[in-house]
Amino acid sequence: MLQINNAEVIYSDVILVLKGVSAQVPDGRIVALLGANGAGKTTTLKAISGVLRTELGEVTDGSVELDGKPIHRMDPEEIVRLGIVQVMEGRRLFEHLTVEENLLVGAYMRKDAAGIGQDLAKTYGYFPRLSDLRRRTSGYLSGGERQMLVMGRSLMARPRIMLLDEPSMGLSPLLVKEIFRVVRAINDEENVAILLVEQNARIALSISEHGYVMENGRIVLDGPSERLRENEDIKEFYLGLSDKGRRKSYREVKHYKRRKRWLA
Amino acid sequence: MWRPCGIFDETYRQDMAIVRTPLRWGVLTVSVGVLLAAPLFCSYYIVSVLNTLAITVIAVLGLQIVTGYCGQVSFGQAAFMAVGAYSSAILTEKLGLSFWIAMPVAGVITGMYGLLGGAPSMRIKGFYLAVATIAIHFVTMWLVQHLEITGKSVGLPVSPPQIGPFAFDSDERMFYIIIPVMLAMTYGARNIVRTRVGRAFVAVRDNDLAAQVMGINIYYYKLLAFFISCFYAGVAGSLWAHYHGVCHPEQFQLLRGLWYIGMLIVGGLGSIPGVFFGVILIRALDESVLMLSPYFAQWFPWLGTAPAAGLGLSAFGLVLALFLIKEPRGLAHRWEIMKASIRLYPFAY
Amino acid sequence: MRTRWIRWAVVVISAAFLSWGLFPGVSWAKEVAFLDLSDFTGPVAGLALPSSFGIEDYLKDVNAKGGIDGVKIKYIGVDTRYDVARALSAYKSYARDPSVVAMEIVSTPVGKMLQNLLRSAKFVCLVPGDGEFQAHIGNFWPWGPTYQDAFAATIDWVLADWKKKGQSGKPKIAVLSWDNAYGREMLRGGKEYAEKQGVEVLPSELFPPGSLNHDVYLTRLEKAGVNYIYVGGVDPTQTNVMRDASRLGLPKKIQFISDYWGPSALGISLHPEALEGMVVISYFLRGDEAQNHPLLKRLWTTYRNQPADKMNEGYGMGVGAAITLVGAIKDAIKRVGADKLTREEIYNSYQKVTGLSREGILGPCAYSPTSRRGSDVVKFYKVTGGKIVPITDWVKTPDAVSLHKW
Amino acid sequence: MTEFLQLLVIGLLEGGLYAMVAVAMVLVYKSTHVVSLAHGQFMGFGALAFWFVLVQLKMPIVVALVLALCFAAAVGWAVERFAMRPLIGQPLFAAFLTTFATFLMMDGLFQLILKGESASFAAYLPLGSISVAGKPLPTTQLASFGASLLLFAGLAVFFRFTKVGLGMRATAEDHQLAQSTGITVRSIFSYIWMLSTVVATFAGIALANVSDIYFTLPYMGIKGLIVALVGGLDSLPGALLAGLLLGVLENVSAGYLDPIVGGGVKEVAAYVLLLLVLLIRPYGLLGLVRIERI
Repeated sequence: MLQINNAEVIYSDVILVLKGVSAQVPDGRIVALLGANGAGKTTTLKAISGVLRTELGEVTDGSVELDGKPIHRMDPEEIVRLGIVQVMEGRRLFEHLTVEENLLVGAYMRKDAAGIGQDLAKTYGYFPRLSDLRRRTSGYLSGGERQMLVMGRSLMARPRIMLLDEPSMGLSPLLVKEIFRVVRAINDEENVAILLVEQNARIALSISEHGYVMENGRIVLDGPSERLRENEDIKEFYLGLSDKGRRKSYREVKHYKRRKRWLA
Repeated sequence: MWRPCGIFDETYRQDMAIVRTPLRWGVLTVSVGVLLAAPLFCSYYIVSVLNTLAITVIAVLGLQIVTGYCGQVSFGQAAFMAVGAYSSAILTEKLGLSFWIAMPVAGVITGMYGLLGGAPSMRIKGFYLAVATIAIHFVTMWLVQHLEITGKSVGLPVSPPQIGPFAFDSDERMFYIIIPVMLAMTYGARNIVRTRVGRAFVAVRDNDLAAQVMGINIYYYKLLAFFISCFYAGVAGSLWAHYHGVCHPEQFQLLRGLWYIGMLIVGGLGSIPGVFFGVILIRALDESVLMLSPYFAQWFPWLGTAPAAGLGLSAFGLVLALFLIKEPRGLAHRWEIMKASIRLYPFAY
Repeated sequence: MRTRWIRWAVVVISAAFLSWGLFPGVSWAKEVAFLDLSDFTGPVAGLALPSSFGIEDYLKDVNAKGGIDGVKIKYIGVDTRYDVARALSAYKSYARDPSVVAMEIVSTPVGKMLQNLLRSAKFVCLVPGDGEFQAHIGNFWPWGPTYQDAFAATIDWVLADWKKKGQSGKPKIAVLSWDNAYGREMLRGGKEYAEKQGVEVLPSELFPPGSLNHDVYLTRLEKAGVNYIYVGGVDPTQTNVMRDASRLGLPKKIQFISDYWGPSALGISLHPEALEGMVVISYFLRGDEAQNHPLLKRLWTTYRNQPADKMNEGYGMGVGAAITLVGAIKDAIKRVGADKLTREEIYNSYQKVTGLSREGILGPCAYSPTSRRGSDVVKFYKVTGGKIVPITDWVKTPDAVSLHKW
Repeated sequence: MTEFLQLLVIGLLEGGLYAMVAVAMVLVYKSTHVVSLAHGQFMGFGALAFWFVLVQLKMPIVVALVLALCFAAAVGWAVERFAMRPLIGQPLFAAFLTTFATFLMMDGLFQLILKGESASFAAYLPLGSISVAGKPLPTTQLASFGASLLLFAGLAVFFRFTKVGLGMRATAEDHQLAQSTGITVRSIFSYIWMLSTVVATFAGIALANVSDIYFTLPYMGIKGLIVALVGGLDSLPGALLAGLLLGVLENVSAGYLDPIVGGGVKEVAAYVLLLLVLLIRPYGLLGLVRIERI
């Protein structure tokens, strides 16, 4: 179980980004983390995976714990070894490596050659498209293929917990559906817990079991996904539906928001 | 530029002022005065060191404009100085012009030549450009060594500047040419970097793509930066030639160009005072190693005098490396922090 | 943490400056100094280091014996690193120190740059072999014969050798050397001399110092039908050229002759097979002659703590220069007394030490009011069986410098 | 025509040596994006260590090689640990200048050890010549050339087929991403520096085999830098190609142009080539053109 306890993150000693965030990801579950741009979702993921420290950020208060052991002072590579893998935003690939080499880099810290071979086959099973492209230089892949590749790469690390950052961004609805089908499958078959950061709240809440909503570096709302889906505010801001069930104009949203119903 | 809280510019005039407060005016006047009086109370050696420093400052100021402000790294400053030195020498010795005309003309000629040096910047940037300027250095120096007009590898003799019968033929006399030129050039550099042109340079440095999108003709500004930088190098070269009385190809070695970049980084990129810090620090380090080198023999008698003197090179490299590791952003950075902490004393923030 | 190192740096640097301030204050009465501005860590280190050792050791020896009539000579060695700016400030920091009475500069560009300054300073400055300083008589004193004179002496030797081999007509000679000021120096006057003797001088082949391969130049010269090649550069340049030449089989057809900075006994012992048969012109003793010379052997083994066969012959040249210096100081003391030793007196004495014997290491001194040559005799050596052996006695060099329009 | 062939072969042999120097620099640049000037000294010290064990201690050649390589790896480790690691995240030019400071530091020591003399291990490594098509080719250069080809092949295999090689290539592309996939970037940097000093030592020994150990040896580093740039700073095949090209160009141009312009073409040919290549192909002959998708 991954637990974030009241974590506070400061960049370059001056910019306070997370103002005490608490959340938990139980083993084998899918947890969604929602929020507007700049709410601190990605920073939360980086705080967990340790990448924060390469960007002059620091967890200054609170802790990130895996099974009760604090991990927020560890280097990213150690955290990966513990089984927490981040799929970074923007589908970053090793662009000049081939698809298969990208997958093998994902298994870099593993020592079992036989297991790596099996996992490679399994990954190609999840993403048959990648298997056709295995010798292709990955920089030339399309957006959907890149998304498959980054997910496949993190799968190769045989993770316990996968931190998935905006997998649907900029993809066609059909591809989004496909990606989330695989996410589900990974969760079911590999028993991998997934912390999902999404703008597409509808899909995120449909596959996750628990959800958190962030705003301004704080968690403002959380609960089981079914309950969140029914929440008026969620409908309002994330699903784009008004209380009467019709689409609202952006202007009204802003006006409504000024009342700051949620501010803790 | 960092300023203490609560200080704002209220008029356009204030915003544009180079020297901002009466206190600064005072400090500036006094220090320029003391500097100009230096030959009266300093030894011959110190005066000569100051001369060399000032010439170096001019060359490095040019480099600061092209590298620190416009972001185009050039290792070729030594070769550009050579172009300035040789053109000044040819103008005065072969065409009989006076030094006072030859110096600015040499600057312009070098500036034109610098456009050639800047040409590759159209296609390449970063380290590739830096090494292209190394290539330009070697091609230039090769030409200097193989052309008839530059006296081939033998070099050219140069006579000292004159006003009527009065010849500036000693260190103390040259001092009064070199230092005013340096002050004027510093003022010029300060002015350039705060105008429209200077802001365009910074835009090109920070994000050339964005600058282009905003309507800045980046290639024009890169070439302009090279022109200005080489103008500085040309003036420095001209002073150098007339100060030493001779032009010789081996005076302008690649290492010199590397040192100029070194001074810039040690001083701090993108800061005019940084140029002074860098030049003074590196020269002081070099001078002290040079002065101490005879004593290395006393400290390491088993090495023998000559090899021990060579040890100075290692000591120099070591100190430089330590400095860079501890302060990779240059002295100007440290200077800003120090100013802030003095202003805020005794509070930490 | 950040400020602590700055504090330390300030302490260390000020301590350094303080010590520099204190040391020069420690000076004894009746001590004069010899300033050596040399390139100890650059292109001509191979020449500067052994000669500096020679000067230093001879002066040490003189001081150990009580000095010259009680006057001791301090040796100051400064590494200029072949950088004119460093050399300039080094020179200027000593320029007005009256105890420094003579100096040497082992670096052509530095010498050329200080020319004007020194001309007015009435200061003796020893330099390697540039003929320019002989042509414009002033304060620069080449250690031995100029490069031009050595080349001219080689022309004489070549003509004799050509006749001895029973060849008719005139031989062809070419210069193969570094592409810099030094590499072209021997032909300024040397060429005129060769033409006067009817020897054809082919266009020089110039290569960058440190070249890995010289086949291009060697084959071109071979094709041009050259009979003698004069190889310039500081050891091991000649060795590297000869390695290529001997592989191409050239030494059988062409006689190679080295300039006087050519292979030392140490260099020859590294590549005896390549250098076999090369003729070396020299104005100081080489090979066994130098290593078994009683004075050199004693100095080397006493002050360098090394066996004699590790001696680079440049050492002997340095000792020769130091003997001349001591001779000049002796002369000055005799004329004006130990208290009035000034640069100008040393300068005057240098013009009067004509004929001074240098214990046979160099020929008799040739400095005079009209000559800046350290000596005017050279010896020819030949590499035979891994040793460098003399093939002539001291030979007088012709004056080639005056043939050139300077 | 035979003359051209001869120039070509000599150029290829010389170029193989240049390529080896460049490869060491490319290794470092590829992974750490630091352009190193210190590699010239790594060559010098590597060759010196080899010479010391072989000639002074009179050990067998294999022992000398192993000890020299261990020494090189130690030097590489130390430089990375004490000079480069503190500069991670700082401006790249500070790192570049630090390698220059390292060069100066080592240069002083190098000259101190040599004391103006040259050192050679001629007696131990192949000398003489082999006659090919009537032209005598130097065995020293042939041996060095062969060694550089072998080394190159070895590196290609290492990068293509080993796990550490893969990690190095991944690190070369994106440090942060590499770290987030579990690669210990710091130790990769360390390995890279060690590997590159080992390669530099090979190059130094090969060079010293041709022209002895002398103060000029470290300055071959500049040649290496040019070759690396002509080939593309991040391309190993580029380094090989550019090295050979440069070697041939230098000799051919010296062969045909020297008589026309009066000598000295060999020293400037490299720079003219560099300028031309940079203007036509800004990232070098085989350098990676950054893949930029819109």
